[in-house]
Amino acid sequence: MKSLLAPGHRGCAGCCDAMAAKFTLMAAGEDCIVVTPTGCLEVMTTPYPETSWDVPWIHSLFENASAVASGIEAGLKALGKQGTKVIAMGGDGATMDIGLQALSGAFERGHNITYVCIDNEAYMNTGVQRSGGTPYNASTTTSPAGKVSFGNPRPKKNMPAIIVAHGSPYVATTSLAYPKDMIAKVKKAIEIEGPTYIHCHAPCTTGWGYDTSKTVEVARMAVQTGLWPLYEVEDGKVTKVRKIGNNKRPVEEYLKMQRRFKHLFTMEGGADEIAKIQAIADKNIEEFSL
Amino acid sequence: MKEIRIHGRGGQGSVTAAELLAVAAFADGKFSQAFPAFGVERRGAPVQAFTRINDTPIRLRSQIYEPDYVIVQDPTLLESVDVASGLKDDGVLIINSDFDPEKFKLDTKAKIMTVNATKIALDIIGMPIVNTVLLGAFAGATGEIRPESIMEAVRERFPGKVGDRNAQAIMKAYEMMEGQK
Amino acid sequence: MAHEMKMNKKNMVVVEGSYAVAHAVKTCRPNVISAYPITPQTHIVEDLSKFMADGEIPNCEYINVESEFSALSALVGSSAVGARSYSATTSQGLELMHEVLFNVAGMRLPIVMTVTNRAVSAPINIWNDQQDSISQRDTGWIQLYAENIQEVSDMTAQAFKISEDRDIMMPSMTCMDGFILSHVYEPLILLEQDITDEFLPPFKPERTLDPKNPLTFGAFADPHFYTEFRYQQECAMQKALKKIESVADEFYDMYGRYFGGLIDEYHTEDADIIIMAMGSIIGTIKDVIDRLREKNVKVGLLKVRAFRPFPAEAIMKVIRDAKVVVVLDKNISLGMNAGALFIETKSILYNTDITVPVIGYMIGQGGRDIPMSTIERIIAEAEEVIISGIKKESQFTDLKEELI
Amino acid sequence: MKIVPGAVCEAGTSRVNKTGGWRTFKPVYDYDKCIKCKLCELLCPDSSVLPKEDGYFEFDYDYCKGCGICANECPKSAITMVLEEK
Repeated sequence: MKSLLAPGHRGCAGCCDAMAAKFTLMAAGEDCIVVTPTGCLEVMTTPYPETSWDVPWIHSLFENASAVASGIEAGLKALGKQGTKVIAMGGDGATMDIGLQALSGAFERGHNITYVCIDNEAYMNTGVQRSGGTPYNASTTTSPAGKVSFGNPRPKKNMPAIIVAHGSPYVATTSLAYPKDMIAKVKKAIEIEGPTYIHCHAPCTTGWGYDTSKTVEVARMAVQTGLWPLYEVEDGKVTKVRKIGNNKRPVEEYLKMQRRFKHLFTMEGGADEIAKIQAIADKNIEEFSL
Repeated sequence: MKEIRIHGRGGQGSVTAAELLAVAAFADGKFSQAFPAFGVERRGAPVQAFTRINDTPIRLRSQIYEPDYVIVQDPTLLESVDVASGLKDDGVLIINSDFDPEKFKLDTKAKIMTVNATKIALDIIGMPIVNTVLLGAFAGATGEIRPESIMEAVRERFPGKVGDRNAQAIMKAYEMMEGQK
Repeated sequence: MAHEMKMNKKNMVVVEGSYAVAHAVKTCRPNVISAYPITPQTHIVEDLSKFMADGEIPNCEYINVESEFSALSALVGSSAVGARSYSATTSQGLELMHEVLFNVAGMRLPIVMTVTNRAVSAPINIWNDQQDSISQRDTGWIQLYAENIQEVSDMTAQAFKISEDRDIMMPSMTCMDGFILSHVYEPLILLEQDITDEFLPPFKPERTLDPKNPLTFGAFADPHFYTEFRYQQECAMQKALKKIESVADEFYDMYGRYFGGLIDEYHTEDADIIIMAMGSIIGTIKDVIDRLREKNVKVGLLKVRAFRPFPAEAIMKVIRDAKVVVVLDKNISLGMNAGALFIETKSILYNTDITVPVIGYMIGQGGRDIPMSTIERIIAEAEEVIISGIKKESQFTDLKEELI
Repeated sequence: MKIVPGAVCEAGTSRVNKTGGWRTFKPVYDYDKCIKCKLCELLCPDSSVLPKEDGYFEFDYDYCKGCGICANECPKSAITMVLEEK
């Protein structure tokens, strides 16, 4: 499988967006059109007159990628052009926050598109501000830990469940730590007729605060703690789960790898907060029988 | 130019009546224009619609302030609406009512005429739809338009039996008003 | 400019303005229509939906979106793959599209959109004025304003032709006054399919999103490039000035109908007083002029058909020898106490040898009716200006002082 | 060059931008340890691990930013990061 994301892009060393985009394109192949909303991925890959995309690609605005994808799909259909896959790829902010309405509309209308959310759990392009994807107690620049705050006071929005509720035929979670799993799921999503959704957990070296070499390691730890369950939902039913089994790790190990959770290990009451995060992981493990 | 104002209640088809009048007038070889005084009124609220008829193309876009003719689809409107407002002295005001015109004391020098359009509609159409019936009455009372053109416009809009019955009712109202002239 | 209309009454039908537009859109053979319902645009999209339901628009997809924002966004995608794309909106819907309007123009996508002009909230108001489209004047859309339903119907085909010209590639708004034109029934000749097929060839853009030639659309331009992209847009707008004229002429040659190019004139040759306005008020003004000409008042009308690009030269040529120019605006630039057409007209005259006094009236806000008497009063005030100069440069019309 | 209206550009043109200069550490292979599992090639965010004809890999130092993911993830520790001599 050829990488259709050219080198020379301006992503940070160890960039999650580049990895997620590369995996997606590996699954999609050349006969696709990609839409990307505003975000790191768009900025780092397309500083005029250069582009890292070896497939047709369009950027429009922050909140409308799903609508643009809808129009591309409709346009291709009207012009009788068959076979070309339409893929939208957006960050957590563009997907879960500002772009949610357009996404909901596109999924409700049933366009034959695949949406890939590259979830690095904050607005990284603008400097690590809190988004609806930011997890409980993560410190960001707009939800900083402080004397009276443990950081973001709310858990992550359950985006895959929202898409499942739209009646999508295929929803899957993926992780950068499991590229072959991700490529297989994207491929499956693209092949299935109708609006399909991939939610990729994508650690960001800059925003989360870990060494550039650890992107995959951190991603793997999220899965092994149960904080990021990997599963597939087909026609509303969970059909496949990646078991953790004996590899199960306490959330503490995941949290201590990252600067954004550092305060939990230094602040009074931090242990209680870590226990709450452990409870989130345990609930996932129970819910998906991980 | 002749200007017509139609008073009705939301849901009574005042706007449709104005449109059909414009279609019929055009079929008669005139130029025409129909438009609603569109508001946020819902069913039952007083509404107005307008039609202009002219020998040359109509360019004027203002509302109608001094109508030549007024059609009132529902006599209860008289309690809340000044239906005779601006009506020209030599104009005609047609009210859907089974009372005689003399019963209506309105502040106008125009001729008042009545027609029991509701009864005609019930008898012939089988439903109290008076908008098309009153167009027949208008044709009979004013001679501004041929009843055949109205019937044709109505048949075009409501094909089949509904249109036929409407046309019959239009003719009936036309004849009744012709007799009163 | 002298075009004698060859309109055959036999070919006319009495239909609603919205139907005329929907029919014109259908006749232009669009590939993607995407719209969100909003008063008073609804009849257009309902009629188009009916055409779709009856299979009357071949090779076309209609996207029932969840907002105006997505309506125009979807067309970004469809236009970029080479599909002829159309939308319609008004007022709040147009304002919601604001960000996408810039985007469409910047990406040089020749989308055509009908705007059924309506006032903007607050206070909420569904009736006609032109604040909505005027507020979008800097977004890079060509803006054409129609006088009657024949014109807006014909303008639809013209707009596609202007926008899709490879030298231009800028989107167009065809503006029609809400209710006054969108809901009026009057006779017109519906856009003819056979002539339109010849007048408006299929949309074949130079560049599309195509896996066979994988281009990147809408890259981000840093300060090193951004200025040049903006400059290119302005150049395209300037080219559109000529194109709007030539397309109107070509349309006249093929269809026999003409409502002006960038502008149109009515009794301006010898006029001391020239009224400038846009949209449906034009017809009322013409009737007033006929009345006053009988009384030997030398008054004429300059109809502004294209507001963007702004037809500076065409306007200057017409008003050069007038004694006073009166500009009527169905909008206001708050804080300037003036309407946009007035402001633009004044601005093009500075640094020239034209010294005609210009006065402005903000008129018809939020659907306030404009009777002939109002126009007559304004003309009487203009006559005063000729005699004793400008007393009030720009003002609201028919203000109800008792309410303030 | 002339700009293209709409900020349209030709595919893959970012290859002109050599990002190799970003490196502090550079990856170095120990071919004896490599089992040709391809994980390094797959994971590289900069598509800078290139397959060779013999099934092994080489680094494209023109673009490699030296993130170290390949070294960190190599199951056989066949890749080490060494300080770039500048």
